[in-house]
Amino acid sequence: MTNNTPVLEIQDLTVALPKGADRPFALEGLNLTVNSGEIVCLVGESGSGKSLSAGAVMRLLPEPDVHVAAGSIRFNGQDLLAISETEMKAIRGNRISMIFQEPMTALNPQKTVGWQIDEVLRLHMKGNRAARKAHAIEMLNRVHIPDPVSAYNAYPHQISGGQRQRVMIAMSLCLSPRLIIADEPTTALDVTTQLQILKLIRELQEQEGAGVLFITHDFGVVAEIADKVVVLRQGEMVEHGPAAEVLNSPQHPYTQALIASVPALTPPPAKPVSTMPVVLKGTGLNKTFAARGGLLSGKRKAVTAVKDLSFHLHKGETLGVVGESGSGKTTVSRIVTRLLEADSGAVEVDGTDLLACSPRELRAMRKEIQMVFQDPMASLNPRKRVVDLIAQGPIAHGEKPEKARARARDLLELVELSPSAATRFPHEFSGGQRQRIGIARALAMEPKVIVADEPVSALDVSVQAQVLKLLADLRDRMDLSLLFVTHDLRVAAQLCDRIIVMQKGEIVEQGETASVFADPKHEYTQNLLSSIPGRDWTPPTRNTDAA
Amino acid sequence: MKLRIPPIMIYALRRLIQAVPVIVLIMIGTFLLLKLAPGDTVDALVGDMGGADAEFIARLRAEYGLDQPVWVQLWRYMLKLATFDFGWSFVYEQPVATILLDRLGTTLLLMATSLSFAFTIGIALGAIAARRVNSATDNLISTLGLVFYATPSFFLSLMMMLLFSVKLGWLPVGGIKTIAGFYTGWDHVLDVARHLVMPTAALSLIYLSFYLRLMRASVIEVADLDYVRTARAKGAGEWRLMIHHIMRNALLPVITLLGLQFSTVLGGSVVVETIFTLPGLGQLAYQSVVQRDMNTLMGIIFLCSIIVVVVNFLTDLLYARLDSRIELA
Amino acid sequence: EEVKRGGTAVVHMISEQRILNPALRASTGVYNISGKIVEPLIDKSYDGYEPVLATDWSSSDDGLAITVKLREGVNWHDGEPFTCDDVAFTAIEMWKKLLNYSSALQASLESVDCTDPHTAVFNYSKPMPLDLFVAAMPDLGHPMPKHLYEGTDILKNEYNTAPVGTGPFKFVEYERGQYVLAVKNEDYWREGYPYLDRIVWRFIKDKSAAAAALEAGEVHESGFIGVSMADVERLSDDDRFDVGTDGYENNVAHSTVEFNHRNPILADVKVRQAMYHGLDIDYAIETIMRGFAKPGRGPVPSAGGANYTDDVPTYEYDPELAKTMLDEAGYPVTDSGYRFKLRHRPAPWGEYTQLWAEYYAQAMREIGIDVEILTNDAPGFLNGVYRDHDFDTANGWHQFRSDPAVSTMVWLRSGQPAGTPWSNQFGWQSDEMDQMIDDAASELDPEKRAEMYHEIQAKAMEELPVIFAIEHPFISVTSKKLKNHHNTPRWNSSSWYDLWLDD
Amino acid sequence: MTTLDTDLRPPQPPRLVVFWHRYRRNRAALLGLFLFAIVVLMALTAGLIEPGDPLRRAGPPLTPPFVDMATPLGTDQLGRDILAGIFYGARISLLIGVAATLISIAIGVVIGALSGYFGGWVDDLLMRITEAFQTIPNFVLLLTLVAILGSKIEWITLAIGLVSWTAPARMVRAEFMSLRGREFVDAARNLGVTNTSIIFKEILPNALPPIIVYASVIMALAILLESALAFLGLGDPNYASWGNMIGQGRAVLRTAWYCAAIPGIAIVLTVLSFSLLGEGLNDALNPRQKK
Ligand SMILES: Nc1ncnc2c1ncn2[C@@H]1O[C@H](COP(=O)(O)OP(=O)(O)OP(=O)(O)O)[C@@H](O)[C@H]1O
Ligand SMILES: Nc1ncnc2c1ncn2[C@@H]1O[C@H](COP(=O)(O)OP(=O)(O)OP(=O)(O)O)[C@@H](O)[C@H]1O
Ligand SMILES: [Mg+2]
Ligand SMILES: [Mg+2]
Repeated sequence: MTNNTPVLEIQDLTVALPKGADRPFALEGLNLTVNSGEIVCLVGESGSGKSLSAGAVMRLLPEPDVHVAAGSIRFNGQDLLAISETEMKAIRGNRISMIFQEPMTALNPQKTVGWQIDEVLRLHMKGNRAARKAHAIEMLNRVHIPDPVSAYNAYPHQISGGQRQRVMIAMSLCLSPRLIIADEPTTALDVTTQLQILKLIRELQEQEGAGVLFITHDFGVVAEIADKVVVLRQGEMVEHGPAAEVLNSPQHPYTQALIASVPALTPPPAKPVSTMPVVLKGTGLNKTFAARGGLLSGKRKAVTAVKDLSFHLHKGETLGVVGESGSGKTTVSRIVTRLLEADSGAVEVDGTDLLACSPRELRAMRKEIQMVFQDPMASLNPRKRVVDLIAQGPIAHGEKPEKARARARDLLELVELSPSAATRFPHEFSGGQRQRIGIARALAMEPKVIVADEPVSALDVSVQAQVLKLLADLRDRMDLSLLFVTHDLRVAAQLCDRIIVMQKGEIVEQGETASVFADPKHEYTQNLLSSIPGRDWTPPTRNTDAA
Repeated sequence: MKLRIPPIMIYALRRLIQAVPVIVLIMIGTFLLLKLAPGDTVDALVGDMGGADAEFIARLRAEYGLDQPVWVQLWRYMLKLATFDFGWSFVYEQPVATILLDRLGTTLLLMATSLSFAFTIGIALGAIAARRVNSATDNLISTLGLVFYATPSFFLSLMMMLLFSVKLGWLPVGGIKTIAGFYTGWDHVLDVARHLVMPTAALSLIYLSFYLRLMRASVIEVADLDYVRTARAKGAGEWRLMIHHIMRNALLPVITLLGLQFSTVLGGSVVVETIFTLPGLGQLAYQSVVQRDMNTLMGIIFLCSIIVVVVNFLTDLLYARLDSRIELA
Repeated sequence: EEVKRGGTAVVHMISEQRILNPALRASTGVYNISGKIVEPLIDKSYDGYEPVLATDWSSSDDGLAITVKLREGVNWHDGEPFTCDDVAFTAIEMWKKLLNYSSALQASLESVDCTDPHTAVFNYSKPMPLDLFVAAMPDLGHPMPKHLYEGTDILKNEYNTAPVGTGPFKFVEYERGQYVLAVKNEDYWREGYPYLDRIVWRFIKDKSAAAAALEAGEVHESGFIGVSMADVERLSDDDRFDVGTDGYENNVAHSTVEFNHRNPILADVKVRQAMYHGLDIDYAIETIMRGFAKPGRGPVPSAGGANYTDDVPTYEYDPELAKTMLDEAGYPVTDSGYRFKLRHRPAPWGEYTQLWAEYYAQAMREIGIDVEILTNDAPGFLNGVYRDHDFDTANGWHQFRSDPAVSTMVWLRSGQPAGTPWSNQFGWQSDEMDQMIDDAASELDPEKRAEMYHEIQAKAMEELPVIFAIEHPFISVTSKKLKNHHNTPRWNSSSWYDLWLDD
Repeated sequence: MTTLDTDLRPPQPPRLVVFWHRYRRNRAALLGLFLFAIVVLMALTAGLIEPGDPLRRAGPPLTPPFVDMATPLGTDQLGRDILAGIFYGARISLLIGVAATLISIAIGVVIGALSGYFGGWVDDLLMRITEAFQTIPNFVLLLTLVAILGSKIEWITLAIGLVSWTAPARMVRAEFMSLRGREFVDAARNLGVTNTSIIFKEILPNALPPIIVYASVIMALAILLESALAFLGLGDPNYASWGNMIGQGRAVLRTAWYCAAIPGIAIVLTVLSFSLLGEGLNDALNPRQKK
């Protein structure tokens, strides 16, 4: 399927950043070729310059702050950096098209789906209205949107996230472009949807024979879709080559480290903890978010987020809660910590029902069950110093401030941060370090149970691996019990002894991780497992001592 | 069992019901507040008359029911208000409803012209400035906006009057129409329009600068959003981006402000109406405070609340019309 | 010059009187409009009293009955004839019962008999000096049509805001806050009058706007100091305008300083005199009144005719003397830098009242008296001074209406209940003064009466219950297009039957 | 891997320095700061440069500017020195501006915080009250309050504060509504921190930047409101305020323009400085938004 006419040739591309940025060049000497009918994956950690390379090709960099300083970009042999803006406008959307990451925000909320697809056609095609509409509906059909005619008239907020991304794809493909640039098109989607979209892109690209520059940070996705891989690190290209080669025998140490950080899908053997006492027990939990016809918020149907849910957690055990977006995972974790009031049910921590506590008792009980949050930046008050953040809990529970602060410094060491970090503010740390602070804060209360809601999903893989390892270490050393919420089955496989699979607020399957993974009973679980990108690829194992 | 009431009616009804407690709160509050003020309307009347003897004053007070306890007065007033009876103005010797109706037209006209002028010019200038951020045009527009904002309206009014009426003789000094001009038809419209030019300008410039600044910020913000980038990647030109993608979204916060500002404009018109002798509600409100003309002031506040409720309702409709994400009901 | 007929005269009004019935509201603001529509029995001219609706008047020897002959052949604007019934009705129902100032004047009026349709006899229980009666008539003697008022609630009668009279102009419409319009009365009893077709009174509150309107030619006359003093001065140099104090001889006013004698410091006459010495009246007249005023000489102004005298004690500007007097009175300068502190309430009657208050505060500080000014709106001011007596000093102005008995004596006479504005609410009481005032009011012999007022004036200047600091007439700015203007001593309140416009 | 983790980023410059760097980028904001500094300086040095009472007679009335060196900017109708009035007026304007702003922000913060944080009926009640205040034209309310309280400067300031708290209240409420759902608030709740601490120690500091920016708007409006009051003759005559000066100067506008124009320009420049300052603060405190 690859014929060797290059569609896009990038040579020695250097993109300059404004003064005062963390580095002078976002990209330095990027070389890359996309042939027609070929999918080239651009991988790299956050901030490595992936999006800017896409922007440079489209000539949509936020100039003059960020601009191309050197190099050339050729599209079908034509130098894109030399042509006029008018010519470039004619190429954009027509010959080169782009798919963005966030389907929520990439579509104009005030225009119908049809209007927005039609806009591309209107801009680049001379056809009458009826012909254009027919074409648009045909495209919606091709991206497998159910009922394309009604979707044509729908506003973006009236269709689901996956469908929106399909609309984006339809929009970018409707003029059969030679080059498609997809900037993390599936990152915001559920695994099952992600797989469908990836398949769709592959399928259409094969039909059209276009070249695709696919940007991602997920090696699973790379394994799923790539023909060629280019690895970026801090704006430098460290490795490139055919996908199979780079994935299975990476040459550069950075690539090796990255790939090694990808969690394997093979769960560890379960620990025999079932004899230990139960520390956390939920029975018959229910939560329905009432329909709210807010004044201007529009109609909202009542959502049953959690339905008759019961579970238990033994001392020293890690219980994973997995499921797709909206399945109620977060709601469970918030009910369990009573950040959200359940409609009914009981949550017993060491035998005391947390949900029945009076506000005063509750404050005392909070010591026992602590939480680690998803977004390490958002969960740390940006205006507090690290010591104060960590010492805050104990102080609120009556500990003497000096003592609490001294202990906070110890805890920093425990989570492998230098105590000199104590007087800094959260924004002075990297994402992984922030999450360690969050963990230290939870540990400062010496809780019996820690509830972690997607604690690593906002982190780059390498950092993710470190944080997971730390969590596992601490759990084992301090005999903690962990309720671990995640949508990432790879992560769940790494860490959890048992897992609960949720769908629409209900448990559809639960059991020891290994057995669920090996032999999923419920159709939904099967579906989830088979949607994991790159599930057939096992990252090559390697000694990680170098890192 | 399905009643076929259009959802917009239900929405309107609900808004109305929600407004009732607010309005009652306002009315009671204003009443009591005014009762706290030293002196009453009889004092003001006598002051205006140039004095009177004690008996005369006592008789007036009894006549106007001002010798009753405050709670009785309040209760009587609220009872009457419930039947939309605004009572009698002792200062104007007319039913309050008549006075208000007389004045309402002028005020609505002034507000409508000022706000629409401020709004259209404000958003146009704001959009232009935002599209040329930090250019000379932007600097000029922004500076202009700031100066409009910083110039007290009375100062501006006096200066304009000096220039356009006294020096150049282009525009009439004040009033709403040429008295004893007896114009009809288009001549009348033109006459009123000429009288409104300066008051409108004086009243609207500060709001113009509000809209300008908000629109500028809003456009800059929206222009950065993902879907604008999407449109750009589709090959859309700047003009198209502005019209189809940026404007409509950028307008939303400005519309919200428009609804919120209505009552402020009425307040601002006190000074402008006083200077230009426009027989509007703003000036009337000021006079009513100074003369302790309780019924009239209460009537104005009530009317004003109704106007604000209606305007907010309309801006909500407009908002909903512009923002497809919102469904009323 | 040949008289031109027709045209519309536009008059500026700074304040708006909603009631246009001069038999209910005695106020120049009312006469200014109603004077053209409703006529009094007697008016004042530079030659003395002039018959209008009355043709002749006389008093019985005991002063208990006054007979007034009425003009025949006069019709109300609605066509009904004007008769004695109208006078009798108005006198009893309005002048005696409802009209401010008049109700005190006519307190002893028993009845009005109509001996024939054009003769009215006013019967009093106490002697009424004919002079006083006549002097009061221009302001307090407007008959109203009985047939429109009888049997109605007079205070709420619709004709109160749409007056029907016998004057040269007929009321047409009243747009509140904007203007009042009147047109020529074709059926006027003075043959061949009026000259004008229309009169429009425009209400313009803002003085600068009013000045602009005058200059733009939109307004022909602004009376009662309707523009700021600076503009008065400026326009007096503009040859498009006549600026002057003619036509206000009947209505001068005093800028005052009023004391609260309940304050023991101010109860000391020495302190009050010292304060008077601390006021540079000439400077104030020059800066605040732009020279259009003269120093006050007590409760009767120089416009008061025979009742006025300048043979009274005066207080020259002498701050050093003032300081010495204060020291002597036992109020030396303390550590605070001041002798004592006064809370001063200025009347909110506009520019020069305000400036006068600020000048007063400035001047008092010079002699070591700290003055804090408390600004209020009108009801707040009236309440603070005249009801609650919550002040140390106050200032304002009070109008003199041709005769001391119906105007300035209320400043000195005690016994008015609290809450009566422009009366002696200063806590100053002198039985002697009260007696002098009462005697003068009922004295029938004009010469003796004048004598008595001279004594009152001298006593008031000596004891200074109130400082009548500046006597200022009102000022009009009139376009030279208006002819025959300001030709009577109460011109703005008069009927303007002979006014014409040279357009 | 532990080595990597303790490898902290180099310490960043203190917040104030960062703030100042961001602020400095906006030239107009620098101008605003400069003007503001001048006003503050005038207010502080009023007693030094222009000793004595600004209400005192300093020379012949209505001396034009630059004629008599004893009164460089001329004198007004009562012979008061305009320069002294401008200096002392800066004090009053700043005082009114700052105090009224503090009052309105304080009310706004309490109402907005309670309403945004607790939601539900508390929010309903407080918002109804806010709406009521918002519905009454604020200038009319101000006039009413001044009619009740009298024109003392303290009362005027209080009244201005009382009529301008609704906008900050709504703003604080919106901030609180968005912040109360943030994870760090949940984190604090999860630690057992009390509601009061959460409101004032966790959320409020984070909600402050837009409020600080808005404070400059209120400050400017407060000065304009005071001048409008003075224009209507309801200012406090015991102090030389710019509004009073314009209010009286306008009577002589045609003959002695400087009496009204000089304080008028002072107001324009001061209000301008506040808004420029506000924009600079906005750029510096909300770096998300481009200039
Ligand atoms: N407008 C800008 N101004 C200054 N710096 C910028 C700008 N846009 C991007 N950068 C910097 O350029 C670098 C590369 O950014 P880029 O968006 O290409 O990263 P990325 O690889 O797409 O990361 P992610 O996976 O987070 O999307 C980052 O360090 C970023 O901070
Ligand atoms: N405050 C709320 N009001 C109304 N509905 C809510 C609210 N919070 C959550 N929901 C709804 O409840 C359902 C479950 O939400 P929840 O956040 O628990 O899902 P999740 O499994 O954590 O999803 P994700 O993986 O996207 O985080 C969703 O349909 C969501 O829309
Ligand atoms: Mg990116
Ligand atoms: Mg979640």
